[in-house]
Amino acid sequence: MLDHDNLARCALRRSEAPVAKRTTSPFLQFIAINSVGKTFAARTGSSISVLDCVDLTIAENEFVSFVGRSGCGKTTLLNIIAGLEDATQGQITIAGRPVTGPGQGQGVVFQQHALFPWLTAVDNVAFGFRKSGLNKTDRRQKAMDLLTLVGLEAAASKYPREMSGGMQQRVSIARALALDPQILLMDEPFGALDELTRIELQHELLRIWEAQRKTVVFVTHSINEALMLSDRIVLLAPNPGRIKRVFDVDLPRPRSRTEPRFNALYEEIWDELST
Amino acid sequence: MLDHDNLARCALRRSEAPVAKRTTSPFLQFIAINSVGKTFAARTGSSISVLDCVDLTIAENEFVSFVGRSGCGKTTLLNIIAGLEDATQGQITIAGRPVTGPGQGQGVVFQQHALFPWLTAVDNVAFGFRKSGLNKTDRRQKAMDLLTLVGLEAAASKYPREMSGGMQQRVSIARALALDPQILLMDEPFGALDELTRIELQHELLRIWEAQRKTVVFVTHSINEALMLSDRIVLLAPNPGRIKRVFDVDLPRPRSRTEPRFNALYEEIWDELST
Amino acid sequence: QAVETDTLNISIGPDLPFLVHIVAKEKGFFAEAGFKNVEFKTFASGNLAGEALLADQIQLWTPGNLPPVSMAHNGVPVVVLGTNAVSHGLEKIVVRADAGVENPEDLYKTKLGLLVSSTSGALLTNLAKHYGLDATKIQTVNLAPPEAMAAMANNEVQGIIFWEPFPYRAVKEQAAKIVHTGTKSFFAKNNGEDVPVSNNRTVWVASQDWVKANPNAANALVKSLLKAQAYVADPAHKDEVLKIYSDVQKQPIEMNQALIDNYIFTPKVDQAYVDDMAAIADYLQATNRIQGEKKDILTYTYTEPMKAFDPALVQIEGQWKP
Amino acid sequence: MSEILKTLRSNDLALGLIGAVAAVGVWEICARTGVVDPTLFPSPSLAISAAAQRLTAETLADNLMWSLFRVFSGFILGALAGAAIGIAAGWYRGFGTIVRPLIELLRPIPPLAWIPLAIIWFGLGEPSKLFIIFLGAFFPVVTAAYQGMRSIDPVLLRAAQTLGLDGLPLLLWVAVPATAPDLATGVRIGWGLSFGVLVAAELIAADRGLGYMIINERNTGGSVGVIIVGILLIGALNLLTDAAIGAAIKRWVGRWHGA
Amino acid sequence: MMRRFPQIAPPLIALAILLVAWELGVRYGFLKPYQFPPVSRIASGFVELSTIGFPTGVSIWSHTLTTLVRVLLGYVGALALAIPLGVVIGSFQVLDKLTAPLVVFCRSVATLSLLPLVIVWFGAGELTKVFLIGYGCFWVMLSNVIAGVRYVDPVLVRAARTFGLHGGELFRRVVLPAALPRIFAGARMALGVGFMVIVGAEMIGTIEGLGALIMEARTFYRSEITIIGMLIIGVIGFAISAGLTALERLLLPWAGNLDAVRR
Ligand SMILES: Nc1ncnc2c1ncn2[C@@H]1O[C@H](COP(=O)(O)OP(=O)(O)OP(=O)(O)O)[C@@H](O)[C@H]1O
Ligand SMILES: Nc1ncnc2c1ncn2[C@@H]1O[C@H](COP(=O)(O)OP(=O)(O)OP(=O)(O)O)[C@@H](O)[C@H]1O
Ligand SMILES: [Mg+2]
Ligand SMILES: [Mg+2]
Repeated sequence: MLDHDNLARCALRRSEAPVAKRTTSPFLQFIAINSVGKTFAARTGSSISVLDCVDLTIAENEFVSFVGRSGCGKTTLLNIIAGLEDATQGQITIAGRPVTGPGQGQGVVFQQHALFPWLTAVDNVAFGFRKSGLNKTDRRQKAMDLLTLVGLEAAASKYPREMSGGMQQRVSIARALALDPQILLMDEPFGALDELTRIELQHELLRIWEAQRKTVVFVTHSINEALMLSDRIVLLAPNPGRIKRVFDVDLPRPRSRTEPRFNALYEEIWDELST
Repeated sequence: MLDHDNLARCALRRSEAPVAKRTTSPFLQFIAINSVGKTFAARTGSSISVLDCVDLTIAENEFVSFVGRSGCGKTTLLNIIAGLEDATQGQITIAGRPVTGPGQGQGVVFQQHALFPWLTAVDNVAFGFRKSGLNKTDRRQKAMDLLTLVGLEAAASKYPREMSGGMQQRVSIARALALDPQILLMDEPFGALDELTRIELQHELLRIWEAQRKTVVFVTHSINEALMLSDRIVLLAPNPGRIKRVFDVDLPRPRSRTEPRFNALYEEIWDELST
Repeated sequence: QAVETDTLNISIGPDLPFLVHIVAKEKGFFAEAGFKNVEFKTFASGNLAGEALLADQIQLWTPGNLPPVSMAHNGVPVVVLGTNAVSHGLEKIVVRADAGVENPEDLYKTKLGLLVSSTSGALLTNLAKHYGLDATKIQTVNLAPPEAMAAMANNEVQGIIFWEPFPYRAVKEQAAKIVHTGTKSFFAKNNGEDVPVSNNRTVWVASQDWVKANPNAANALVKSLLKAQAYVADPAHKDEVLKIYSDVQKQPIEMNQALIDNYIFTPKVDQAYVDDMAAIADYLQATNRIQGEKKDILTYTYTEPMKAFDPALVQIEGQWKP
Repeated sequence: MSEILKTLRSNDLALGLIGAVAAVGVWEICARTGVVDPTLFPSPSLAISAAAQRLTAETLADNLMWSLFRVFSGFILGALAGAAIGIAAGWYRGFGTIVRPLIELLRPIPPLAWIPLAIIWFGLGEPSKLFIIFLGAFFPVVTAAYQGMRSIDPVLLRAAQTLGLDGLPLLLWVAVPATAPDLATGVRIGWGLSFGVLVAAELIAADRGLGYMIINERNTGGSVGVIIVGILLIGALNLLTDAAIGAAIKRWVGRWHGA
Repeated sequence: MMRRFPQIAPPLIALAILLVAWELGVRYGFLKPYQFPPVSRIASGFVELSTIGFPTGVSIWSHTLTTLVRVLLGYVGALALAIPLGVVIGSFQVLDKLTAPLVVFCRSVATLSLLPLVIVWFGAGELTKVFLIGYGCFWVMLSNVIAGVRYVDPVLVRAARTFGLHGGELFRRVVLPAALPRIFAGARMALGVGFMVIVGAEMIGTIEGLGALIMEARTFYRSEITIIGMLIIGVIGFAISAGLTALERLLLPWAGNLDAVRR
């Protein structure tokens, strides 16, 4: 899928409007997004360019957030990284190997309603072990371990509809972890939760990320959330979706929203977003 | 509905666990919530106490927010003020007159999906003028004015399903304003919106509130949102729903989330909420 | 010659033409011919029996002469093996006593219930032609017998054209009167005159495929039927066969005694046979129920077995050969 | 008293029973007092006693069992074929574009119209009867299965893909269970329609069954009472079995689906 | 036009292949012509039906027209009764609960089994046919109207109440429009049922109508005419349901689809 015209065009684009970008040594190029573009065929027969010339590298163990207005292509980009959609231009590699489909070490946590409603919590998680070659009892055992990790051992035999939104999202995370993925891709995972639950889950996510040292790509609407969690924040702009700016969040964890640097960054991102 | 046993019980309750409460002169008692309680009959034949001994007075032109965990009774309390549900104990008066049903000067903005899907934006707003005695052209004219106020004059002839969530919420606000209510009751009106739209609508709401000097009762799960908007924040606690504490937000508007006082209040509310 | 199969399924109905079949079984004529397992099947309607023949679920069907004619013309491979009974007198026009039908012209004032797609339709056409009436001006309603009887009781129709036992029942239950039969007029102006307007006869029908596959069995079948028919036709046996029949069918013997004279049990393939069949074909063609050119009746009549039994019975030879 | 009323109001079943009993009562009274002509429309008690005279309990039970057997077998075939074709049409786009117009064209054709062809194709035995009932069950199920497939939340499929499923396992383990609620609705409608076409099916050379009983009574000019009892029995059978299926579906799908 | 072509093409091609295979199957004797009348015979049968008629003088158009008139009469009658009645039952929860099993029962009664009764009640004329068709339509429509009125989103009712609407006005301005999509869906289902009933209804007292045509063709072993009758019913049903969908879009531009309103 290496298309030299596209590469050249994107290189030109970059030189015209340089984006603050961390210079990355090859070691840090765990996920490499090279001049990725995506067009959809529209109903009218024409086509819509949803992503254009997206270039980004993400290091191993890094926690990166995508923020941007609704419709700017965050989900699309995440899906392309997940291998759920194909890029129409450019290419993504993970650890040097091009992404050709899902299941290459990317675990995905969706916004909501992505649990299988006909399976109990533990069976949803055990579903993630399908390809592991384990037998059924082992799968369930390991699923229970993951549920314990997210603090839900007591709700193992509940169906999704019997759980609150926060509990459902914990199960989703546990299910994604079942794949033992190198990369955790999360699409607005806490968007539908109330603030309290959301903050609890943010803490939990950070704990898991620190303990298991995954690479996390996180999509959110909330600048606050991105600032609380990530190493870097990628701001996308719409029409066509592209990277507008990348912010380094050089704050020690645990972070507090009262730190001046936190607030300065917030204002900076907000200004960039609303112009 | 003045039940002396209930009043005595609630007075005792107050004396046991005093709540930080603004001492209110009679002038400030525009909305008076007196020892209000609500029980629902449960399926099993027993009954659930959802609200108990809620006492609160709200002054004219005041902007009050209710915050609290999901299920603590915010919606129920708002519905009782709106006259959509009856309190099982206690009483609410507006400008001295007991609330007996909807349409006594309370305009309500619901969380979502409350627009009439068979009416266009302008007709939805014009619906609010039903009882005004205006003729049809005048109603539409005034509805257009309100749509202009919320910045939607261009979408006047769209049906709800053709509008984004943010646009729908603006129409809802315009429709509630059409009643020219003294009181605007809003139940998590921005809950389903993305952060950017949400912040835009918050600004718009403040602008309208300041221009038209309504009394606003606002339900939200976001402490941030409550802090950005309100004069007072009422924190409700569950089982049974009751007022845990009332916070005065003595910050000048426009507010900034970077002010230390803002953050101090945030932490204070957060601590109270999570214990 | 040995028969290819010793099993026969034969459709029968509740009326007297099946005297032949029941007698053949009860008197052992089928068994003599080598059919050890003979089973009678009854069907709710003639259509079903015809469809059963096509589906090879019965080997012998004994309908009125209309279905085989329309089948043959519409490409369904059936063959007629002979006449079971000539029943010209069986069909009758019955009207309400208060309908004021005295003469043929009075039929214009009535509405008649009948099965348009049966020989009754043909009878009405013949009748109209004979008396110089315009058949298209006589109002008819397409009704099955039970509904037609009810409709006449309600005066929704003033008359019916059906075969026995319905006229018998109508006369008994509704005090209706017979104004014409397939053979005789009871109109005021020619009361008692013989007027042949019916072409109704019941015939033995088999599927061509079955006859081709079982020529010996077909022969044997015709032989046993002819034996039974001759037995039935013999006046000396009248009481015996009526008793056999009524017992098997669990019917009141008096009714059958009253009706038996409507039937003539003769197998002959002669000019009368050809004329009756042709008249039906004409009627069907005139109403576009059959497609294309009229077919010669003899092309779907198989007379060899009958000729082998008694050459005198076959005056005109059928052309169909297995 | 008010307590009784209160429990009644919350109990759908009891209220429904009261409604049904009241309707039968009104009918009985109308027939008794001559508001409707009892010979045309006999009262329920009269109908039942007339039927009792003409039918032994044994015949009735025999008719009932045969009808139930036919409905059940025809329905199973129709539901299985409907589910399979509907699911395949929803999943494999090409197959869907080919079969859907065909199904839509055949759907409005009344089951009775199929009888001539059913007999020619399947003969007069049970297969042709089952075919007619098959049609009754097939169309609702095939539509429900197709609609269900088309409205699967894509996020479920994506979630499964990220967990390494694709192809047939994805269809079987994710798409099919996700369709189950829609399928369940279709199955119930199909079950009801199977009873609806029972009478038509038993027009085909049947010699027992409730539908046969009704039609035979008409053909032989028998008693209106028997016909009414037949109708009531089919309806009651339908109502009871539908309630049972509903309860079974609720136990299975309702556990996770809520509805 | 060009864009739509590929959508229509595959089913058309598939159909063409099927028809050719069928024709050849009959020509080469794999299929019996009276079991599977070949396409050519169906086509010539159609020409014959539209010129001479079957039986003579009753052309396919008058069969179709007769049936359409009967279906429409029964259908409109059923709608005219079911809508007001359903609105009343749906408005009172107790009424709904009282009548629920009764409605399910009556809906499940096969129209064909009513045939013997209805003949006794109304005779063998047009009324019987229209009644049978109407009966089938009525109960389906009734259940849908009841459901439509009962399951109006309570948020909408609340919203309307905050504007001071109650009683009849609330009903007229909010409950009814909100119930319309369901009512429309019911009307569409009812029409389908109306078509399902026509053969049964036309089994008695007539030789005109598509149902009668099919039964008549059966008597004379004209399986190609049976098939033509079936196909015409299929095409009409298909066309009418497409027409109703278009009408619904026109009349209820806000609805989008039922799912958008139902929650
Ligand atoms: N299958 C598709 N066909 C055509 N356009 C599409 C398709 N999927 C997405 N789009 C368009 O692509 C754009 C980006 O969509 P995407 O879902 O990636 O946005 P997003 O940033 O995730 O938005 P949100 O924050 O609302 O989730 C949108 O304008 C959307 O309308
Ligand atoms: N009709 C009802 N019958 C019984 N219980 C009810 C009813 N309505 C609400 N409740 C219960 O009352 C409690 C308060 O509900 P309410 O909707 O007021 O909460 P809330 O604070 O608005 O929650 P959320 O933030 O989730 O909207 C909940 O526990 C709920 O289950
Ligand atoms: Mg998205
Ligand atoms: Mg709420």
